[in-house]
Amino acid sequence: MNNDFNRRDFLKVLGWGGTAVALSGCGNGMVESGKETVVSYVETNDYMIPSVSVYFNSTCAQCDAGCSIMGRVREGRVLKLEGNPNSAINRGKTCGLGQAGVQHHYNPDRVREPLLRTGDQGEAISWDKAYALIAEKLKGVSGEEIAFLTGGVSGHLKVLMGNYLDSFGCKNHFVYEAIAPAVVRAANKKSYGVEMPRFNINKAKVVLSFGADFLGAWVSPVNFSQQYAQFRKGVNGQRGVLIQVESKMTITGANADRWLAVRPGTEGILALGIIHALGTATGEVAAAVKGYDKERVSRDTGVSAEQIDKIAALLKARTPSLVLVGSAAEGYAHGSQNAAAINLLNQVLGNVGKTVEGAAIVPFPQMMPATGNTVALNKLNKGLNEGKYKVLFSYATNPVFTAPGAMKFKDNMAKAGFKVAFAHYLDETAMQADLVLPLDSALEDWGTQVPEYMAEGAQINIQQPLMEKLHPGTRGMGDILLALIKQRGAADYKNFDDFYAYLRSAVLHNKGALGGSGVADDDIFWNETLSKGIVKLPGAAHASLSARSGASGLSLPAPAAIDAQYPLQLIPHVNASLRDGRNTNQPWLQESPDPLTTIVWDSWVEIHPKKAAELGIVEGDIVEVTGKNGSVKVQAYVFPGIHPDAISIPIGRGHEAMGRYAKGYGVNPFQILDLVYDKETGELALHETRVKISKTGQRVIVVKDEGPVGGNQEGQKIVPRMTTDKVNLSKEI
Amino acid sequence: MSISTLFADYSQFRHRHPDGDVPHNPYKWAMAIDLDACSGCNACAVACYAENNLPVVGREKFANGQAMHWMRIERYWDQDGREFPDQGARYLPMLCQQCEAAPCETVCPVGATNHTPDGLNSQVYNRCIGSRYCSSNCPYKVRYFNWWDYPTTDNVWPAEMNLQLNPDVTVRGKGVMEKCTFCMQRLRAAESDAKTQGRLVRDGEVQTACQQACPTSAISFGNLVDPESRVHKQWRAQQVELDKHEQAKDEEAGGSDLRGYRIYEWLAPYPSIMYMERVREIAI
Amino acid sequence: MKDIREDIAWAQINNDVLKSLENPRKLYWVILFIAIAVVGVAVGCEIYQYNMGLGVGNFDNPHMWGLYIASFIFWIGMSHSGTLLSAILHIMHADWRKPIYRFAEAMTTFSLMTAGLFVAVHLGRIWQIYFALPYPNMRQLWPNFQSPLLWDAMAIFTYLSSSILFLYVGMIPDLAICRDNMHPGWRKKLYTALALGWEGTDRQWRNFRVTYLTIACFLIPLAVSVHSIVASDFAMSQQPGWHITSFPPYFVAGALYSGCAAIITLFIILRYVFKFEEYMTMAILKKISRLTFAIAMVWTYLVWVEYATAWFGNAHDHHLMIEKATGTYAPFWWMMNFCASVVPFVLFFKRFQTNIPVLFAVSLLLNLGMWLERWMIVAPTFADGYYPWTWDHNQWPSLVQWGIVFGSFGWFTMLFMIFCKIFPSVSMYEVKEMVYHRKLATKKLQATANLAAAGKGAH
Amino acid sequence: MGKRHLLALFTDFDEAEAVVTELRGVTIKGFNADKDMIVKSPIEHPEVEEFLGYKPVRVQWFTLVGAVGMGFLMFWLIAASQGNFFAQMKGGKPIVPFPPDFVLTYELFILGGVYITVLGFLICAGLPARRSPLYSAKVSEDQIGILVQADEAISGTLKSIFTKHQALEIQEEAGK
Amino acid sequence: MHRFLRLSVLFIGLFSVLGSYAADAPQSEPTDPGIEGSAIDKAAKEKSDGGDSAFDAWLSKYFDSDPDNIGPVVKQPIEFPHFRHAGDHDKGGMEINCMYCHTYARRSLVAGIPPVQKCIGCHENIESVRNKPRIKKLFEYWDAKKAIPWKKVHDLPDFVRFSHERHIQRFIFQLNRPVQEVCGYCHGNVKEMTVARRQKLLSMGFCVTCHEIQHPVTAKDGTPIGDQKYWYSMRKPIIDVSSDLKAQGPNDCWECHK
Repeated sequence: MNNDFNRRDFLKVLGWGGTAVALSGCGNGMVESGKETVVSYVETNDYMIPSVSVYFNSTCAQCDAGCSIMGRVREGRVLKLEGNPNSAINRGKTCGLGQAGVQHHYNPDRVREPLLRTGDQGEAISWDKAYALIAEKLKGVSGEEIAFLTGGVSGHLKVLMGNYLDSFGCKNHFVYEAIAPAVVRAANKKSYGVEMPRFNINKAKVVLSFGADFLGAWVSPVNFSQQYAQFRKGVNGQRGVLIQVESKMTITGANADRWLAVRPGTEGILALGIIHALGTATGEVAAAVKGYDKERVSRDTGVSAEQIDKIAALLKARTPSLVLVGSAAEGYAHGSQNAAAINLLNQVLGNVGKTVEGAAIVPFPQMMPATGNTVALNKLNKGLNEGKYKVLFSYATNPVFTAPGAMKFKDNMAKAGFKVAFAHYLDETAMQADLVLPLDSALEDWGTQVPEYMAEGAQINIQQPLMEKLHPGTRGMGDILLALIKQRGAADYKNFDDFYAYLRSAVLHNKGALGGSGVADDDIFWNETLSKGIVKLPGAAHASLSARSGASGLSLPAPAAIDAQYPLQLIPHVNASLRDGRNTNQPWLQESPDPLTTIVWDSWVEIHPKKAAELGIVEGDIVEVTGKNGSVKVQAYVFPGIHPDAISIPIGRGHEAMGRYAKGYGVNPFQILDLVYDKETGELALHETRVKISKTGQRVIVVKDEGPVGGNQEGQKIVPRMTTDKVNLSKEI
Repeated sequence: MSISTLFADYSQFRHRHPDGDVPHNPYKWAMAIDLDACSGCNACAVACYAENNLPVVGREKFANGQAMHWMRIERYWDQDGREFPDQGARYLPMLCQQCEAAPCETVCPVGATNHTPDGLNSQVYNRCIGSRYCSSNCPYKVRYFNWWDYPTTDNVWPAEMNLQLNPDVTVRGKGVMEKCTFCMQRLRAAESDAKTQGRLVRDGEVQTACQQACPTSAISFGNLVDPESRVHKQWRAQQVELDKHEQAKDEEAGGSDLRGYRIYEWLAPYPSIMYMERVREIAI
Repeated sequence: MKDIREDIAWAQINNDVLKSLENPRKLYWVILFIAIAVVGVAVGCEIYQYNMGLGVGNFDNPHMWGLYIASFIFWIGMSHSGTLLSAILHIMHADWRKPIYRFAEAMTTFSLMTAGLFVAVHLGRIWQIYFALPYPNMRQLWPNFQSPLLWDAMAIFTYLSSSILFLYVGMIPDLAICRDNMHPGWRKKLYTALALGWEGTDRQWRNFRVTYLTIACFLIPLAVSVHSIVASDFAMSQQPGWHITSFPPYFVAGALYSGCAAIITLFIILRYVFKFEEYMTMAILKKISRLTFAIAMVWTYLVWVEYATAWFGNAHDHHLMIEKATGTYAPFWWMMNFCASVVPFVLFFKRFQTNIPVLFAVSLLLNLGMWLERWMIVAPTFADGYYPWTWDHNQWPSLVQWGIVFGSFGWFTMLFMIFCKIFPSVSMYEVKEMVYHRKLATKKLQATANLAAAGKGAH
Repeated sequence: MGKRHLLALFTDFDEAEAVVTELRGVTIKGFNADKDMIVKSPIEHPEVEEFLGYKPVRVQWFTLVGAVGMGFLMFWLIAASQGNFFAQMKGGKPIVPFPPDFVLTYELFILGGVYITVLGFLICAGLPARRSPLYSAKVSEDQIGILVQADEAISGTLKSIFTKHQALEIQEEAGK
Repeated sequence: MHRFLRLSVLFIGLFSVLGSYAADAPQSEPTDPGIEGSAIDKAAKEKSDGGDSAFDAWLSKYFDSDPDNIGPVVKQPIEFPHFRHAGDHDKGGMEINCMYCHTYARRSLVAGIPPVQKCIGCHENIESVRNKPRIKKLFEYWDAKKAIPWKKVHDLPDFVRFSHERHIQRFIFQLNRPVQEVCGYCHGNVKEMTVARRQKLLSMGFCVTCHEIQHPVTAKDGTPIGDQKYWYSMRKPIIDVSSDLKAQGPNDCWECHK
């Protein structure tokens, strides 16, 4: 019998001995006989020892950063996820989000069998019936009439998806991510020639970040966090300096040496101001920044002139530095200009090639991640509105929840003839679908994944089952696609009986390119690959960065005057653990306090003390946040880390469906966003919504971890802090 | 019972680590947490939930202050009445300090919390009768009590969630005290393997869940007795000595230029966790 | 004004006291009924708490202890004045104690029983309470003898059993009287058994005297040690507001104080329901009021000592002190100080020392104050301990906690009332002694007076 | 010709005293005052013991043994249990900590004292006792009873002594 | 005097009543279709359930620390004859080493039950017993590829972490004690039983009494066992007359309580 049969046999659950053990905790101390059954197997291998756990490598699917994980498997159950030390991306580390992956897998609210909508409730049907139904619905439907909406996808799944759509000649593959750095990608493309270069925070002596929450939710937090740690240690005691420019303090801002509460939307101006202050710029760059002298910049941004000088001096003194542009800077109508201006600063400082490098390229373009943006959503929405699409597939995204209410996506979606949702939970989108197909969890499924942000060296991540399926009724996305393709009678897929077979042959097919050229035996190579969980691509080419300055045509609008009716800027901020709301149904994340407010299980609106005093709002007041497109009622939290002209509500809560841990907790700021788009890219400008705020008179006790004295040490030595002139880091190891 | 045993025992168990220069056990588990690296991301806390079968108490009970996070991240602001906290926050991961002379140990009426030879502060759940004296006497308030019977509470471990429970850790019923154990189940496994192979546990061979998760590697954990261990080196570099309740370096004029300190050292519980102060850049 | 009428016939004494076993006033039954009802409520609460876990008491982290411990200390304290009257005054040969010490001693016993219940109610796993008992067991484990809680257990056990013995031994002659006069029935059998065939022979009396005195001598240090140990539950811990050296004497004083107040209350009630006007006279009441006032002053002094210690103590104590006076618990703290330090000055005035309604109200206020004092020792330290992050000013005991606390009063009253109905709550033989000796004394007085008169006449 | 019991009741102590002194004075064959006479009184009365003559009380010895013995034993047991059974180590504290043990010893010293004292009382006072053949409830009320035990022959003389001192009532055991 | 007599009588009565209440109810006798009426089988049965009075059972259950304490009879899917496999040759057994089947004992917390595979491995080739009912049953399971639902006989409370590995390693591999003796210390004389039945109390006291013994921490030739020569436990080791080093077993709550 060959090896992977054993693996699967191992994953089989034979007697949940462990559960019984775990659950009856502090009973009285008597010894039992004949109550429980022993964990026993029919056939075993040497490594199958009861009560000894084995680790299997796979890939974390909680977000798209592509961290590699090791699952601790014991008695056929995956118990905990750890980081895989061999992955260049997370080097054995995980974030809280990744830790909660098991709760995604064991979630009691998963969909367990295909559901067909009949009237208001779904009726469970068999898979054959479901496939038949899809086939029937697709009969005589042309490629233009089919829309396939997905979140970011990559690897063989993407390939398969592409082939499926090609079989219709369908071009409508919409990739939509609610909070993707789409504008930054575009700007990077312009100024560096690549969408996502490699940022070497650890090599930088100064990091000047314009709203890039790289310790929290930005692009690849775990990787950045590790770099950040090295950056803080610095080289020979020279500790790195972090300056964060943003209107609402993120966790990165909370760790910065200097956090600058810039007026919302003026990040670009500040960047140009700094270039001006540096005075090293020449040619068209100098021309571009001519108008941005300290006084004007500090007037526009609210950052004091001497502060700007200090920053410039520091950037001069300590090189190389690194300038990052993130979600806070891009979320405006002039987001692209902001980003361009900030990237320009990077070039002026000559960081390109030092701390900003071209990432390694995976030599399989068809597997490269399809990154999402809101333009796609817009297009789809328009199409749906015009009733262009007869059949709509939706996978790994939840537009009904994340699309701005003003888009009326829910109503437009109803106009599609037949809506199929490949869903894990019955989330808002799935609730709108006619047919819901339950998916395996990421810990049950096969697949490959190519991360968008590539840390050093190119790698392809392997995703493999860590345990037997929990629910027999679920299927892997790959298997479903394969079945659908077979419906189309694509001859070359006949001999794959499941996605696993396809994956195996696909990987073995380019063994050479995947570094297996030395290994003769396919089985050995395959099993090695699985046991590593990563395919490292030796000698993958690195993208080269174009160092041309994007100064030409750089025009930044002066900050908009305060709107009398809607005086406040609404900043929907991304919580590191909830992200766009896809993980809200995982109780660990609901209960892990927000790093800045320590609030759990609920939404809140952050208001600066000054503004709060002005409006007579105190912590716990239920306030009504009203914009042009509706309003939400939410508890107030008086928070110093936000610009007085802005308020902030976290994204991710406020679900109306999805499960017991998500439904009915908090509010969803997406619902009241204004439809303002970035001028160049047409991306939705998340930070451009203007609101007013009013008290409702109710007051609640804010559910948070911090005590009545908040973050006050009451003069005790609990978290003291030293200044750099005092401390001597070189003595440390 | 002979009088010789009696008086032998009287002196024998009095040791703290180290006893003079000679440790009386090959292990003394200790931790060092670098607050300058800690970004307050909560990964450690979630990892702890995953490893130690901590119940998710839900919104209402959390509001009642009955949360069960063995590892809690505390966020402090500078108290210098500025308009903005423009020098950032300070994060502090607070967990059981595994004191060498723990205030909680002596007061437990049934001896449910004792000192282990390898310097941990053990909590035996099924011995606990829930007098809660230990927590009353804990200066850090890092002991958490099972006010409710979580295993039988709705939506704490519903149908499939319970399959995730770690078989190496007891699931606590109502009425018992619990706290961070330094992932004792991992330590014991490593120690017994080492014993079988006739050696001591190597540095880095065993990690706590929080340490393993921590994205910035702010937490280092190991055997303080082993001079080669990272923790030992860090403690020595920071000139923090386990069995002192005021460190020599703090007596220096103008204070020390080292970051290591222990919380409530002056109360003389001799905590086993050394924190390293957050650093503030003055160039900006 | 005499403590007792000296010409009162001994037979009369027997009759009056024995009557109390037969037909008290209606009020007795009212009180008993209410008490039992309240106990019922408490039992309900406890069952609920047992099933659901302590969460129903609305405890939290850091509010680990609540009303239970406060009431525990309160009841322990209540027990002390019983010993004061029966033991200390006995040794001092203050014979005005004789008509009232019996019920005071009973009060000691039953309040101790009540306190013992709180130890159990307070536990998270009450069904495992036997872990705290030092007995050889199959686990080969012992309780932790270092824990003040264990000292509590030991001390309370000693105190309870000793006071029961003291009460019983002192009651034997009276039981004999009951045996001799009780009409046949279960009670006569009971008394016959309990009286151990006492006949008041010279041999019995001789040993009786020595025994009674000896136990009294033991009880005094015991009583002091018991409350010192209860104090050390707090003083031995590290917490601000608890770690105070003056706690043991402070607690002992508080104990005597609340006990005396309780004695006044019960004195008035018994005097009425059992028609004991003959024996529980105003003169005695006056003496108790004065005693109470004296102890109140001692306590007030000690509480100021505590405040001073806290105020000039380390930062945490100082902060806690301020929190008590201004924070969440401020109203109770001030009420405590008012009831326990100001109200007693009423007793300073002669005219109130014998005014029953006033005394009744005052004694209740004093007890309220003393209960609050215990609460103010326990709760604020949790609200503002060492660690600022876990400070918590919002916690409020739930109805379950309150229910059990009120129930404890019902429980005590129930036991006490039942006792008074079954056993003589006034010590007959000692009242006889009292009357006898007083009569002799006055005789001697008159004799000398006459002598003097005669001498004058001879001149 | 067996012994018989006589119980005489007197109203106050002076008469009782007179009777007792006389009975101790007279020498009647077959009657020994110290053995055959018992004085019963409703209250604890020092005088009675004076005119009855000194009789030793041995309860204190029980007390001494009880207190010291129990205290010592208990300290020994506690210390031994801490030191010799399964050791429960407390950080920074000796395994046999003397201060707490002294506290406990103190309590148990008192406990032992009280218990053994009561035991001693029961033994010395001969309680629980059988009821004596002649008993009058009056004794527990307000009268002094003198119970003598004598041959029938001399009971007459005793009676006469009682009556001489105005005994309120003289009870006589029914003849055999 | 008679008073004390009455008292003692009362107490004895009380005890025996409690005892009869607390002791285990008698279990139904399993029939053995395998080797009808074979002498050793009968002997094995008698051995494995020595009936004793309720009061003794109760006493030993709650008061003795390491007496023979008979657990209830456990009905197993197949009544496995230990005496046949592990028993002595002269008694018709095969003297198979315990760890041949309970193979996890030396490398895991639990001793474990062998996979069906293992039973078959031998029994395929033993034609002689092939049509015995129990063997038939075994093969049924094998053909159905179903694991045999063996019942736990020595099921410690769930908060206890007992490591077979440590004990086997120490006493069998380091101190070279005979296997039967080491296993038998807790499991009783299994080689004379049919299906296993708990023989010992296995209470905490049972463990502690052994952990308090001063065990030799040096092998026979005086070489230290692992790193245990100095710090084997909390108590310092002693050198006894035979001049080899002895130390007490680990007595640390967390060694066994998880």
